[in-house]
Amino acid sequence: MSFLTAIMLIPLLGSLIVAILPKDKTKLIKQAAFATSVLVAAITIGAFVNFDSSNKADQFLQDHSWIPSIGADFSLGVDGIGMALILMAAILVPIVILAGWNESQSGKWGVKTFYILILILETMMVGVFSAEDVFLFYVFFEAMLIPVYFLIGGYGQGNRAAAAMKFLLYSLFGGLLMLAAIIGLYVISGNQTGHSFDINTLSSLTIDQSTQNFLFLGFFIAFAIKAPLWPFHTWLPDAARASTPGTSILLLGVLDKVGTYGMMRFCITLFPEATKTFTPIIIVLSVISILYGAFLAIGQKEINGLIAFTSISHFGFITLGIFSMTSQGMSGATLYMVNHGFSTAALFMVGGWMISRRGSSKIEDFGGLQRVTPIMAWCFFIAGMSALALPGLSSFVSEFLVLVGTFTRYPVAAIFGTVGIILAALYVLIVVQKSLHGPTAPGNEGMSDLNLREKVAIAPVIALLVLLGFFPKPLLDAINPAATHVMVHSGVTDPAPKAGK
Amino acid sequence: MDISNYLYLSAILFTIGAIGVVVRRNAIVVFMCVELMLNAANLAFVTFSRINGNLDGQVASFFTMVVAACEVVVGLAIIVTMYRSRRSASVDDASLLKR
Amino acid sequence: MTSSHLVYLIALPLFSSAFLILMGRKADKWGHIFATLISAAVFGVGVSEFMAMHSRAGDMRAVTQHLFSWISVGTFQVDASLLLDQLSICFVLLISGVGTLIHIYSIAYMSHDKDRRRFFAYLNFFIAAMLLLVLGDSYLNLYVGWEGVGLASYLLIGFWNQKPTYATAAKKAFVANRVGDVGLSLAIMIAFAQFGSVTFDGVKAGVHGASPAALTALGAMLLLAAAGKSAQFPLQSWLGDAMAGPTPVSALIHAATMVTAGVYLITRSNFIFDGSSTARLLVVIVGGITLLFGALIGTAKDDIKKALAASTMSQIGYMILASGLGPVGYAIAIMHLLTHGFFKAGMFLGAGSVMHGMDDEVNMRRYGAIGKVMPITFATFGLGYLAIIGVPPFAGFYSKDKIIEIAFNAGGTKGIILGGATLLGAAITAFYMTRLMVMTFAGSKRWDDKAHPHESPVLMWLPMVVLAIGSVATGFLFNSGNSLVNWLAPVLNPNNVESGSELMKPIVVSSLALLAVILGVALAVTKYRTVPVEAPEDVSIFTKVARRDLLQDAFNETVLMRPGQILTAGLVKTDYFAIDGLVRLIGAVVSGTSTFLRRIQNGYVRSYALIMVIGALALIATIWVVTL
Amino acid sequence: MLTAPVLNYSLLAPILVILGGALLGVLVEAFLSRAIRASVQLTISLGSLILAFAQLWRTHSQTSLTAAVNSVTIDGASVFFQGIILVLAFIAVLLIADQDNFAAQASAVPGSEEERAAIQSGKQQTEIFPLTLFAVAGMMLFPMANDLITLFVALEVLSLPLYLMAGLSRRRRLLSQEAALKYFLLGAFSSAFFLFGAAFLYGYSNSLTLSGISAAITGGSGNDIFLLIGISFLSVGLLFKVGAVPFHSWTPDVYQGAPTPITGFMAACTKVAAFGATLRIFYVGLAAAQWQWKPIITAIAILTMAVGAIAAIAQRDVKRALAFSSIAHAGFLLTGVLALNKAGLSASLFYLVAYGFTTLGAFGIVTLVRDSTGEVTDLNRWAGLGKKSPLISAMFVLFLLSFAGIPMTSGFIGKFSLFNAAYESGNINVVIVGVLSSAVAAFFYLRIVVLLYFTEPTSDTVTVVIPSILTRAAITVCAVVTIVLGIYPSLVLNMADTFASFLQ
Repeated sequence: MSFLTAIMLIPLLGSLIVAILPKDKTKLIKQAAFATSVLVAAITIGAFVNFDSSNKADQFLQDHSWIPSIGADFSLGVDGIGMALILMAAILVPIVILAGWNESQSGKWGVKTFYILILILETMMVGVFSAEDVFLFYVFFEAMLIPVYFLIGGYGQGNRAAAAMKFLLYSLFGGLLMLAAIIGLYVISGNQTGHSFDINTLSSLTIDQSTQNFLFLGFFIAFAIKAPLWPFHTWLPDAARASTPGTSILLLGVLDKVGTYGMMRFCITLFPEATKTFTPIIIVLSVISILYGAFLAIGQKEINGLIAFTSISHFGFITLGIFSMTSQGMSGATLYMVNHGFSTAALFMVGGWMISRRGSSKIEDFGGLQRVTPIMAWCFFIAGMSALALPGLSSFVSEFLVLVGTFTRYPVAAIFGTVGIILAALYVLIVVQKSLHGPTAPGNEGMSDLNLREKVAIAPVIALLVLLGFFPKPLLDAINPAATHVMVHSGVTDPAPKAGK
Repeated sequence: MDISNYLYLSAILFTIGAIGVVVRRNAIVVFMCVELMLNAANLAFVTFSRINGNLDGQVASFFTMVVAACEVVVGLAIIVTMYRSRRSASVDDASLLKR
Repeated sequence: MTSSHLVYLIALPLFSSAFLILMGRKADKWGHIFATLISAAVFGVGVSEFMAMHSRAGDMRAVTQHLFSWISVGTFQVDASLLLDQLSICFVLLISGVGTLIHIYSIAYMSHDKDRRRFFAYLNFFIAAMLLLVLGDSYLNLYVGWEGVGLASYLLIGFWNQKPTYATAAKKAFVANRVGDVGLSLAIMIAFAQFGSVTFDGVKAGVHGASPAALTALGAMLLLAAAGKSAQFPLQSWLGDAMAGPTPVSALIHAATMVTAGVYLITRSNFIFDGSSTARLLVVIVGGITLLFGALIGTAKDDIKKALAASTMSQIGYMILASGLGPVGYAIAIMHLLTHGFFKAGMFLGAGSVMHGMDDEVNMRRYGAIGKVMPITFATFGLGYLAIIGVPPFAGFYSKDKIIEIAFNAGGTKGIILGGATLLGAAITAFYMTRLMVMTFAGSKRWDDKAHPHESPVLMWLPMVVLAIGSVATGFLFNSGNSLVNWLAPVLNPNNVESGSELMKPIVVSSLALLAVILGVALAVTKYRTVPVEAPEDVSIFTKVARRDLLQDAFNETVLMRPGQILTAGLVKTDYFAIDGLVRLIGAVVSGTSTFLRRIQNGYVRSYALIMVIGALALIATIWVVTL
Repeated sequence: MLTAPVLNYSLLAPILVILGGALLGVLVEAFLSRAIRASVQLTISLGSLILAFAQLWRTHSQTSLTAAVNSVTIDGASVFFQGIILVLAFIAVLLIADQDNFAAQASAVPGSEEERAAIQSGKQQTEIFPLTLFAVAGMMLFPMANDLITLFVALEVLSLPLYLMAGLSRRRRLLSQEAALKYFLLGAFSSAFFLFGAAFLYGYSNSLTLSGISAAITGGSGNDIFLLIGISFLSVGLLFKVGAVPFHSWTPDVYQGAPTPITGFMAACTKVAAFGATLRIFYVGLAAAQWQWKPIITAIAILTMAVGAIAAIAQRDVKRALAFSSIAHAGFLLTGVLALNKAGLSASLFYLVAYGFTTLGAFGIVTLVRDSTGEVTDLNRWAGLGKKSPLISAMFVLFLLSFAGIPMTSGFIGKFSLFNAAYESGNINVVIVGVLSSAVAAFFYLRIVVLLYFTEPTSDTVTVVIPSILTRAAITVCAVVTIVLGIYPSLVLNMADTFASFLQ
């Protein structure tokens, strides 16, 4: 059995086990879910170790005929990009479960459903990052909205129903546009190579410019909503405010990466010409996202909203890197996806603990935590530092790669992007000062510091933040060939140094 | 006399029927207007049968009559129950189902 | 030449700081000792490396150590590897040496603070980051150290961040530095885009092929970075507030080492600045402005630490100016950097010692006649004082005189202006330092009886003494036989460029400088014979402005902060009303239509029939239109 | 000297069986004692449905134009349509079997002494079963009819019983009767249009058979005015039955008023039959004149999708809402008519299967949600149902998701193949509107989900009755089909492909 099958099946089985466990044995249910996810993480790491970085082709391929009459196959496989993202997802899930050990109790339907949803979601996350078949990709892309919808609506806080609805509608709208584009692609393939959804077949089609543009937009808008890119972002803050920390981590950390992942794997690979046409606009949108997100993050009065907007800013960097069409930009963007996953996870985890302890998510309700709960404060501080891409932490490597790659082709965009790092310093340090420094705010005195479970949950994340900051090589080695492959496919090469040696 | 006049006549009958359906209140009358439209169609069938010189049209008109008869049965049944339960045959009174 | 020990210089303090933080309260007992020993060990390694280097021939002196491949994407190859050459060894010794002294000093100074362990962890972290900064063999490695020291400085300025103003000061420092970092980032990007490499050697190799414009841009960005880190105009505003940190920190980070990183960056990038006269001009302008700027502020400050900070700013202005004068200047800049490292650190420790005795009073107007109760502090401080104002044969005399000299020799009106500026600076320096001395140590006691000023413990005065010796001897040491300049020449002046014109004989310059100093001192002594305890309000508009740091904060607030806040608030509204509002509008339109459609479903069978008729007619009509 | 027409009974067997069953039902209603009537009727209905299906299975591979003297065509499509109708009807009967939904004595005046007596004595008239069978017979005939007369007859045979069945609700009888009246009047009105159109097509082509009409159009000799009147009025009749805008007005009222099982039956089976006929007429008879009717049908398709999706949002009554959603689906199916290619046909076939099961399931669940006075269709009172009876709500959500076309449900595959066919035939604008209106429709379905799960129950929330074994079976089957066709659609897709052919 190939790795991918295992990684996809085990969570499903886990969810079944959870489903048959008795309702009232909540502890057992949690343990079962946690064990499953840990197992998955272990296998995924194994897969990553067995992943052959020197080989740019997709790996762990497997292909089962699914709907022959329309030529859709159940075919999986990963390139370095997909591998990296799956790895991140698989590592995050157990951490999320551990960090939010009691999240599920607050929910409407009790513990069981929560973990079933989470595990099903994990399966779909793996599927969406490893689908070799556009139809299959779309199925996962849309289907994974449902568990998230119920996770937000069923276990969140505030006006969660509205937020969940907003999230789902935005995504569905984009998804349907993408469906139209997929159909168009499918029809074209029918005329040229015979009906197929195979990504490699489709990327070899010859499509005339105008059609390419339309199809590209169909895909891109869907991904831009997911990513989310300005001005399609407004669903994200609401969702982040309404959902539990765990859900937010999976949503911003993993699901939204589907957008940026799709831009690389589908938009650019399938429509190289159209990509060239739209790149300038996208670059501009990315820069706007970077600065806009940063400014709004500064303007937030409430922790989750702040994290959401920082993410919007970071997604701006990612898209910037992708569409810079340089190996540094693309590899950097991919690495950024992974790092952002972890650093956002750290932020949401600690933020969540702070909120649940204080019973309020307003920044102004915190203060002086560094002296009340030093460990939690440290974790929050480090997470914040990685959010502002402090050198030595993982996000710096990716952010700098993105900027340097962009600079070689679009200097102006890169300069604006670089200005973003000042704003980043502001939005992180302001919240750090308000919540950790200064005199202890009323209502913070009695706060308890992290307990063992929480420490265990956050430790690996922080370790990864530091480790990947100094030694991103393994990931980069896996990513580079894939990124280069994308560029080669769309016929672009890195600009050469201006001044010869 | 030009045979196409029969077509005009049927068209006129059909129109009258249609207008009747729209303007009249009494269910029975409305229903009669529908019957009028059916007969307009019949007339058309027969006329075309004449023009085309084959009998299919006339056969069709027989079928129509039979069907119309069945319709009367069902229709009257419905209208009568309506009338019995509401003591009125006005279609405008039957407007509880809305919005 | 490679060496395998360089990594210890960074690893030791880095891990010890991590260790101390992770250990938590358990390490409170011995944490400070441990940290100090580590720092001393680092100094030991540094010295041994220096010995080894000294014993080698001039061109064999640089050693490198390759650790691991850090980032490699396409042609963007950055290794984590270290370079120790004649330039960096100076810094290594300064950082670890002064650093160790300040560790020792802090043991006593911070003895009452329950967070002393954390303080020492930070100090070690700073040492590690600063050493990485000077040891990195590429701009990107340097950048890591660069931000590292920024972080350390943030943490240490905000060490007592329960006090909101201190926390704010820390944040301010970090942000100002970030502005500089933008410069450094862009510089690295330009370097990569131009030369396809970001290592010092790689860039150096490419410089000849590069366009002057590119080099100017590169230089300008590096200068921006330097301005941020070294509190140069226009990014100087944070240094004054940075005095919120514990005094040892001010001594180590904000006087001796970190703030001079900008000078290191520029001298290290000498090959770039050699390539662009425009960039060099920018550098000297910034340096010149800052040295006067700082000096002027210094004349009006009553807070002893802020006065010293202003002086630091001005002294670094000297260094920057010198480094802007090209090959002849780099070494001089470094010399002044080193001497300044000694005497300024010494004076800060002295100030700390005074505060220690005066239970943290910083207002010099409440001092006076401290010299009698704190003889050692007075003596060491005094030596530092003599050094900074440039009295021969103290350290500052050699380094500063050299700067004034080469400034005059820059040639033409440029030379005159620069020389004049440096000379004026020297005078003002003499003035404000004398003012400081007089207000603090001389005159009559102005402190109230609650305070019981007393000499500090040995752990505190010992480092001061060492530094004092430094500020006496180093100048002579470096200057004898141009030892330092020659030592640095292979790195900073490989093709032995000599100073172009010679406007005046050195002796003339020196006497001019001395004259200026004497003027300054005399003025100060006469002006501050008596000092009112309350700062007089009826002072010249100039003094008022100088007290407010020449309005730099006011400027930043009105030009940057306020507009920024307005913009932010505006964008928040935009997001809600414009962008999200549009979406809501669409939703409203749809549901409105929906309600309308529900309404027209009015339940009257006849109107349904009518709708059908209309539909039928429409059907016919369109088909008709299409058909004909 | 006339020769007796030759009928191929073996090929007509399925429909004959149903008619036989219907007649038998009438006799049973007349002569059997009340006590056993209901069960006997049920047995007869189910039995004849199964038997008919068996017959269909026996002959499913045969094709013929002359099974009944050119008046019906036996081909892949017709077999498939009959198959779907039989299966869906079977499930519908399972729902109908829950007699509690129907008037004990339809003739009795609502609220009259007579009625109360009928209810108390448990005298339950069961004419609903033969009526259903008659309707099914008509529905089976409709898509296979090859000439205008047969089409008209079939149309009436399927409509007349439905008119009556719509009026048979036990509770809210006034509404039910009103629904019957509206359905009847408008239905008759539309069939008048149909007939008039038929007459003019005959006049144009001098033939009653679709192939003859098609030939005449290709020949182009006839009078275009006749053709145009013919096409338009014929379309009016058909579009009325499929419930396309602007001929849809009856749908919400009738769906709301009729007894819910009947609504389900209508929504599922009538759609299949009506689209069967529509597809045959347009593919076989009028394809040659497509450049005339395509624009307006396109417009109608777009209008139908949009109006159905948008109007559904503001509805407060579950059945009305579902009615509008069925209108929207009619719009989607019209894109299949527009495609005019094999893909379009097979896509429509699949879609009808998927849609039919989902619809029956949804209405089946509606029958279960009640309070003391019977079914509750007011959406606001469904609030918080998810807490009360999670399983039922979950199933309902499943059906809604399928309506919305979320992947892993049958609705998605159906939508995909339909849009694909439309795109291939070049009707891209329809596809665009289709996706957009799906997005709007999604909002409406989600609204219900929110209502079920995320809204706190109001005081007078309803209860879900324990479903009878038959109802349970019906709903379960629908749910299973909905999921299976979503995950492994090949089962039906391949079948649809093989059967998707019209015999000219």
